[in-house]
Amino acid sequence: MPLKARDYKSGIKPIWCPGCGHYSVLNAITKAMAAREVASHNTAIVSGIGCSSRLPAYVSSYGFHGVHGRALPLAAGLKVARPDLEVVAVGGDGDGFSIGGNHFLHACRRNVNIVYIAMDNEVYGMTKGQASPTSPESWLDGKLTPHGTEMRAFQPCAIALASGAGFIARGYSGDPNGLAQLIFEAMAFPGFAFIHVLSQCVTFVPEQTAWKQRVHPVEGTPATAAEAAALIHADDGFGKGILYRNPRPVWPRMHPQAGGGEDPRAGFAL
Amino acid sequence: MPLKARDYKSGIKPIWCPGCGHYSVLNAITKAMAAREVASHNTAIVSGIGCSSRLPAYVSSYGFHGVHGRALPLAAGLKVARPDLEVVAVGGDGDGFSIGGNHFLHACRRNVNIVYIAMDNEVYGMTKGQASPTSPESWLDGKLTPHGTEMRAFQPCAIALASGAGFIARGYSGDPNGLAQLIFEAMAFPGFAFIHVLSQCVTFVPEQTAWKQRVHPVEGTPATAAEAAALIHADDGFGKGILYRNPRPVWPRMHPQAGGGEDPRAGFAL
Amino acid sequence: MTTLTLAISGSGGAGAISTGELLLRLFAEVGGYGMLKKTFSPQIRGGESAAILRLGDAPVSTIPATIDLLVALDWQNFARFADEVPISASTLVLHTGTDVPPPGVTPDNLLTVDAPGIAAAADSGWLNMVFFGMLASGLGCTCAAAETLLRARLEKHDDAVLDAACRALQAGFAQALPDPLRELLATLPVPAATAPGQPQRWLASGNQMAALGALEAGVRFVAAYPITPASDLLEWLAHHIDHYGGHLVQAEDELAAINMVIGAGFGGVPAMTATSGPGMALMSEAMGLAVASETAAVVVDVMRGGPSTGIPTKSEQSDLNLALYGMHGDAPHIVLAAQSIADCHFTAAWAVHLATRLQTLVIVLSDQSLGQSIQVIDAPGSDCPRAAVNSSQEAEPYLRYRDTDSGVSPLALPGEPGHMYTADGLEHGENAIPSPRARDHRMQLDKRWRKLADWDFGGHWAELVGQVDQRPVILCMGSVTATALEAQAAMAAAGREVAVLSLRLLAPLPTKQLATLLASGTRLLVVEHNHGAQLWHYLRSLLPQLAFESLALPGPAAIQPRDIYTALEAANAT
Amino acid sequence: MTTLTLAISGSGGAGAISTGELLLRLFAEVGGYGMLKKTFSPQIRGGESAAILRLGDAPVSTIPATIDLLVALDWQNFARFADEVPISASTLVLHTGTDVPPPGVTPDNLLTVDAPGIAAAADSGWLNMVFFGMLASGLGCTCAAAETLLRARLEKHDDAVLDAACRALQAGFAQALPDPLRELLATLPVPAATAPGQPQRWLASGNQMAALGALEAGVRFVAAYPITPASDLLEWLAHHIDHYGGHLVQAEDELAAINMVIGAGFGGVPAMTATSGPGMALMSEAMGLAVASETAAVVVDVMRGGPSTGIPTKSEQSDLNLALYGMHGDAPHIVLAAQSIADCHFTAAWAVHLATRLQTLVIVLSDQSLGQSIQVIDAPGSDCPRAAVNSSQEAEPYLRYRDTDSGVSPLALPGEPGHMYTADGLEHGENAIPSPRARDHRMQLDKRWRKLADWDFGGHWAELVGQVDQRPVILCMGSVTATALEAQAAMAAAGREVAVLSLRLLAPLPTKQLATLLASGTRLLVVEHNHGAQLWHYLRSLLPQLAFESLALPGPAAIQPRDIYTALEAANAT
Ligand SMILES: Cc1ncc(C[n+]2csc(CCOP(=O)(O)OP(=O)(O)O)c2C)c(N)n1
Ligand SMILES: Cc1ncc(C[n+]2csc(CCOP(=O)(O)OP(=O)(O)O)c2C)c(N)n1
Ligand code: SF4
Ligand code: SF4
Ligand SMILES: [Mg+2]
Ligand SMILES: [Mg+2]
Repeated sequence: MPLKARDYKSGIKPIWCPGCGHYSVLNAITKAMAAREVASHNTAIVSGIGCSSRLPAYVSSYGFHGVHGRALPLAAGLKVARPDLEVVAVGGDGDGFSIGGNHFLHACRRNVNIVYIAMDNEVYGMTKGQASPTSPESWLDGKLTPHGTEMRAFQPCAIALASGAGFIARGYSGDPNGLAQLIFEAMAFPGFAFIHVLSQCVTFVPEQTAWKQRVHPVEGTPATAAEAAALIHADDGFGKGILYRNPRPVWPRMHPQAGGGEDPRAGFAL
Repeated sequence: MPLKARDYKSGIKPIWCPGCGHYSVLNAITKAMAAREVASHNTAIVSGIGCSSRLPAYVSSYGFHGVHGRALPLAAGLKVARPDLEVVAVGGDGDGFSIGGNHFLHACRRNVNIVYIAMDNEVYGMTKGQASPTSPESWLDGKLTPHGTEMRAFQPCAIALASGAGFIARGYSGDPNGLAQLIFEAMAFPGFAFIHVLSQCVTFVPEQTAWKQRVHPVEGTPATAAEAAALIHADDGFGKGILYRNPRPVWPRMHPQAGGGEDPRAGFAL
Repeated sequence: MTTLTLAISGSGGAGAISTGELLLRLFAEVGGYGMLKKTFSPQIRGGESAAILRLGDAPVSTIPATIDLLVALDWQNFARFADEVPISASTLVLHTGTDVPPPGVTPDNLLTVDAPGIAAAADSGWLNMVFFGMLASGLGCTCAAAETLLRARLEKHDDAVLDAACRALQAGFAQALPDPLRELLATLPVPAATAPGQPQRWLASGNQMAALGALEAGVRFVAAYPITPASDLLEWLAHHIDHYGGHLVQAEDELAAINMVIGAGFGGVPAMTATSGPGMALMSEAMGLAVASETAAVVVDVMRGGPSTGIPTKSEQSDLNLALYGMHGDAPHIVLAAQSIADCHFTAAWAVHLATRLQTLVIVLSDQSLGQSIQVIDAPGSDCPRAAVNSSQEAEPYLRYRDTDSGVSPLALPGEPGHMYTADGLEHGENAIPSPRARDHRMQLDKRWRKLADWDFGGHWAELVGQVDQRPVILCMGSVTATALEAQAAMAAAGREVAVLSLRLLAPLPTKQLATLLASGTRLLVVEHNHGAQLWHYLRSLLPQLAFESLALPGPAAIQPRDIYTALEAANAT
Repeated sequence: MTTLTLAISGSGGAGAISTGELLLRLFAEVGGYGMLKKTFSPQIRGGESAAILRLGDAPVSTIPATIDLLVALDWQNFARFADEVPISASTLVLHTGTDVPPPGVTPDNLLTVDAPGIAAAADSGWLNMVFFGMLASGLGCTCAAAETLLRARLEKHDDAVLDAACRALQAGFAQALPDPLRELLATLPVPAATAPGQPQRWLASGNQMAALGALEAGVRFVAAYPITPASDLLEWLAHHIDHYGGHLVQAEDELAAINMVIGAGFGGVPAMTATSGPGMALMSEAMGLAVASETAAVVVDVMRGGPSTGIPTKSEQSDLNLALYGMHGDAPHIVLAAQSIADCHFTAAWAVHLATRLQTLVIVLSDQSLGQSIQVIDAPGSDCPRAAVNSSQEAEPYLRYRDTDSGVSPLALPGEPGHMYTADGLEHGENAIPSPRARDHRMQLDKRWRKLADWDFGGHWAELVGQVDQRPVILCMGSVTATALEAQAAMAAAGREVAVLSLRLLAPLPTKQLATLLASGTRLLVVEHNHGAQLWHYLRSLLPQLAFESLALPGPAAIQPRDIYTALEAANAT
């Protein structure tokens, strides 16, 4: 009997605030797992630190709640070592684009076959309301930026594209079914698949409930970088859907035969 | 009497290999300093670690040879604290785009008024020939990547653009005069100015001497992100010139009046 | 001294913490003393929380393990606090009666106060304010004063909300108090107005005091990445640094933060960052750069439970090892520990002074308990230590890393003509040019060591309370100090004299002074809030001739005075 | 044992290093012993370099400070080596006569060999090969054997180049040797062919042996970021890991590298990284994650001069503090030190075994001298320790962090049905669910401590050479071990017996065994290659009852046997 989405929940009660967007992401993940009929025990969900990064424990699967900003390398190490597992990295905008920004760049380039779900609420929820890289320049409520960030907001999808990601999508916590579909496709995609999820923080940025009115589907699924660039550039940051899909060879490319080549001991002998 | 370029050399003999591209970058920097008639002692050149990062000591100015990958934050801290100084960060492709990649992203966004010269030889020179993020995917001589990097090369200018840099240029060590002109313009630019310099490593990638044949000037100086994106996307990575120039307000935007606001002590009194 | 310890607990949104904060401020404004500790569930919102307050007629600096009064706004998830808000047979417990204590919580003295009814009668939903009013009246404060505070606190809300809250407060204040509550509150004398000429009294947290101390000492550049429990220190700075003409940068990560600080320090601008264990671990490499390049940098570590992410919201003193030893290579630097909430001001200021004066890294250890508890303290003098950036007046040739007698080399600042040099983390000669030669390495290692080892740190290296001679000595640091002093007082009351030595200067450790001072102590008990006895091991490594004993207890529970005197009563504890 | 120490020096491109390597290999192939140390200027290319070799008729493991023979291919910038290639009155110096020794270098025995002329006569420019030929003949090797080696080394070059090099070699070989040279070389007996049944002899560096040991123990995943002097360890791995079916990832930085290793370890695949001080400093935060989440991870630190960027190409043992203490929170883990080039194999393998068996972080300390010197060694047995990833066979309920007697909890691997859990660096209960409760914290802290403290590490914790009883003991680790053994031999020759104890297991320190073993020693001299006496302080912190003395000397100059016996001859050294 196929498992239902709820069978993929661990039963541990999330620490999230009532109304937090992250609940919907959790639902979408379990829906996608059910739809793909993955075996829980062959799945590992890896995260950093943040409200969003608490997610792994709430899924019935293996999980790793690592340190802040390092979900992607931990996930890549796991996947390269254990290609038999389905590996999904999750986390927040602070985790992924601030402290973890370098790993994001290089994960896109390296193209290990994992899914990365960034739950973007444009704020540091866990540490109670500082600006994140995606906070709007004009947001005045960031606790360390009383004059606003005075910085251009980070563009996750544009950066993913410029860094070489082959699968780029945007989802919205207000649309868990649509998001589940994106996650399903990302899991099916061979290579690094990035999903940028607008996931509201009701506590520190309550105005994000207005996102409902702003999100809109994007037309088509660009399969060339130029088309994707045009789409991402023209979009207002609220376009949902697959923004780019263009598989490249995954890393590691070769799985060399164990025992191949000369015996390493031979090289030392006198 | 105005100083000559050679007056901006410190007299310390570089440790670089004969023929290394970094010599030309050094020359171009001193030429630009002479042309801008900057006072040496009001200039600080900041770097990380690598062959390229040895440069500060060779210029007659203040300098800081910091740790690997952290030239940009060190330079930004210095500039924000001491806005009266001309601050230039220099370093290599490994330093700037591998270990330092996160700072590059955020320096572009933050837009502190410094110049960043990345001397890209597509290799780790100092540690004797490992692949760098900009090494071509097919390069087989990287010491840790015997099968090639099997990864898409990092695109410094595309990333700078996607991250919000307002000044993006490309120079070539084989054209020190052209490079000096770019550095001159970067110094004059208000905000973060990025110069990607193709600077050959004759020792570990001798085939880079063929760059001479490949570099070519780019047409025009895009002043919108869309034009710049088109130019950078269409270019083969060897186009020299200013790829984008579009000033935004620099950080920090306000220089609040000292003594303004309420006395912080007052808030504690019972 | 008479004190009263009360806890106010409730589920998320019930307003337990703000009730506690209002009460402490009210009591303090009329001349009372007290402190308050907050405790939260891991939930960001909607989780239960509790304010634990101790009020007194004289300065109060610890929260005891047992409480006199518990006000349970509700009982939802109360069980999760069982460790931190233990109810004893003598605890008076007030609740609303709308729900019942969870299994296992069986108060002997349980009183029902119909706060919902009283609030409803006042056309208000603010049942926490009913309790605030009752407590305010029982403590002998005026309703007007309570209302003023409440209005100030709710100023961002609209008038309807504000008025409803005040009505509940007034209704509570007007209640006749149940006898046990009235009697209990009456044990605490109504504070006398502060005598003129006394130092001004403040209500502040250690994090705020560290921030203020750093600014008053001259810090004009801060770069940091948020982390619990240092974020509120940074938040305070972010809102006040403008006043001093400085800048705070929210960096992309801790690696950027510390390198920005080093950049500013190189520019001659006193600079600092604040973080907690995980962030300081990330700074390890660049902290070594500050040491090797001889650049002033201050790092405040507000310690939390470790290792790894550990217990972010709770206190522990387990980063000492990292602070003392956490760099590669031989990297002598300064480590200070703040001794109290008020002392966070002095110690932060001293750190700024020493970092600039000695051109090196200074780590200041604070902890969540010092950092986030608020307390009524005497206002720190503004005559604190100051930054001492001395630009060089050297004769030619200028040698940035000159091997001077003191070990402190002449520092030129960018902008000075004729003294240009390149600061370097590569080993270098006196002239700042990189050098792999043995003699240069040795010279610079010796110099960097000597400038700290030979420095006269004056009398600030520790605070001694009591006499060592032929008495046991309690050695400690940070938030354990207050507990140790309380243990000392309790033992004195029982006729046993002990001395308390709280170390402010941990590295370089003043071994000579310590050896002299401690020689005549009968026992040397090192008390610290961690599992590995880090301070004890450290003291042994430098003073193996002294027979230190160890009492090391990990967080999150606070060490209690009785832990200390029990250890001292036991035969040799180690 | 008869040995001969020679240095071959020259400017960049002169081929000093390759001449030295060829000579060592040639001498080793006929049954001789020896080791070779390379020294470079900071230039990447075009800088001067020197190979310092010691050849012997029995195993050789140190390079003495004074050299018997210097072959100066040229004198350009020779002065920069003055510290490392000191010429004494008894040193025979060969040069070409085309240039003269720099001021201050005044060899008493200077011989001119017209190598350029000899090469030119053979229609070749390879003057270094002229010297190679002369030395080969003087050492009693055959010209054919030398030529075979040379051809193998130059295999990537085209035939014309190869032939020219061989002609120079032959011409040199054919030369009549000047008397002093002939006599000097003749002091070294022609090695006897290795007896059958003897262990096979290898020529290898410590970095290679650590890499091989790790692979043979089961490492199948490596992630790392290049850094001197660990890069060549990684390079060897990159070229050989395919054979074992593993993968090496060149990570974007050290933060990525260590987290990748933790990911692989979580997956049950033995994993490691290698780095040097600055890189390990960056790993500090995530190393704590390995400890807290109880994930196997091996970090090899090939130490170089510190602090900060320090002296990247030279040896020092100054990362010990960072290795022992460099994490926030109480984070017990294992620290091992390799004792010799050959022992890098065993120690790396043991590290893999312990990390997997005890589910924790193991740091292996090596140093530039062990790592990059090459030496003739006995081939390590392939019966080294192996990874021990035991997947759990637990009864229900499966508790990942179960509080077992041993402290080792049952580990499930992803892929096992029914045992799913989320590994966590947040403090957690036995069931892996995050918990800020005091009792869970205490239980997990105790458990993580106990699993190391109670583990039986067997006899590998140290190597003792000699008898402790009523004799002085030299305590040391890493590359100092060989020097200590040489000091021991020298003292024995002078009739003074001392013991040498080289520590392989530094943390947890086997204090009981040490206390027992050392109780009867007359003096305990801790010899280490750093400035701060880090090992000495560490031993004192855990064994304050023992009167350790300290001999701590920083790099880059190697500690010499005479430093040690001078210290032991002095009255109490500390
Ligand atoms: C090294 C380190 N630095 C800082 C922190 C503190 N910290 C925890 S979560 C967090 C940010 C979380 O923001 P985000 O990733 O956007 O997740 P959210 O809570 O918004 O879902 C920070 C700064 C930490 N745990 N570790
Ligand atoms: C934390 C740290 N990791 C690694 C190194 C080793 N390292 C020194 S320079 C370098 C790379 C240099 O490459 P690049 O920046 O491209 O400069 P280039 O030498 O090519 O000019 C590396 C990996 C280091 N010094 N510090
Ligand atoms: S603080 Fe924001 S992100 Fe965190 S749980 Fe609450 S709503 Fe969600
Ligand atoms: S190794 Fe390459 S980058 Fe370094 S100095 Fe030589 S040529 Fe220049
Ligand atoms: Mg967020
Ligand atoms: Mg490079």
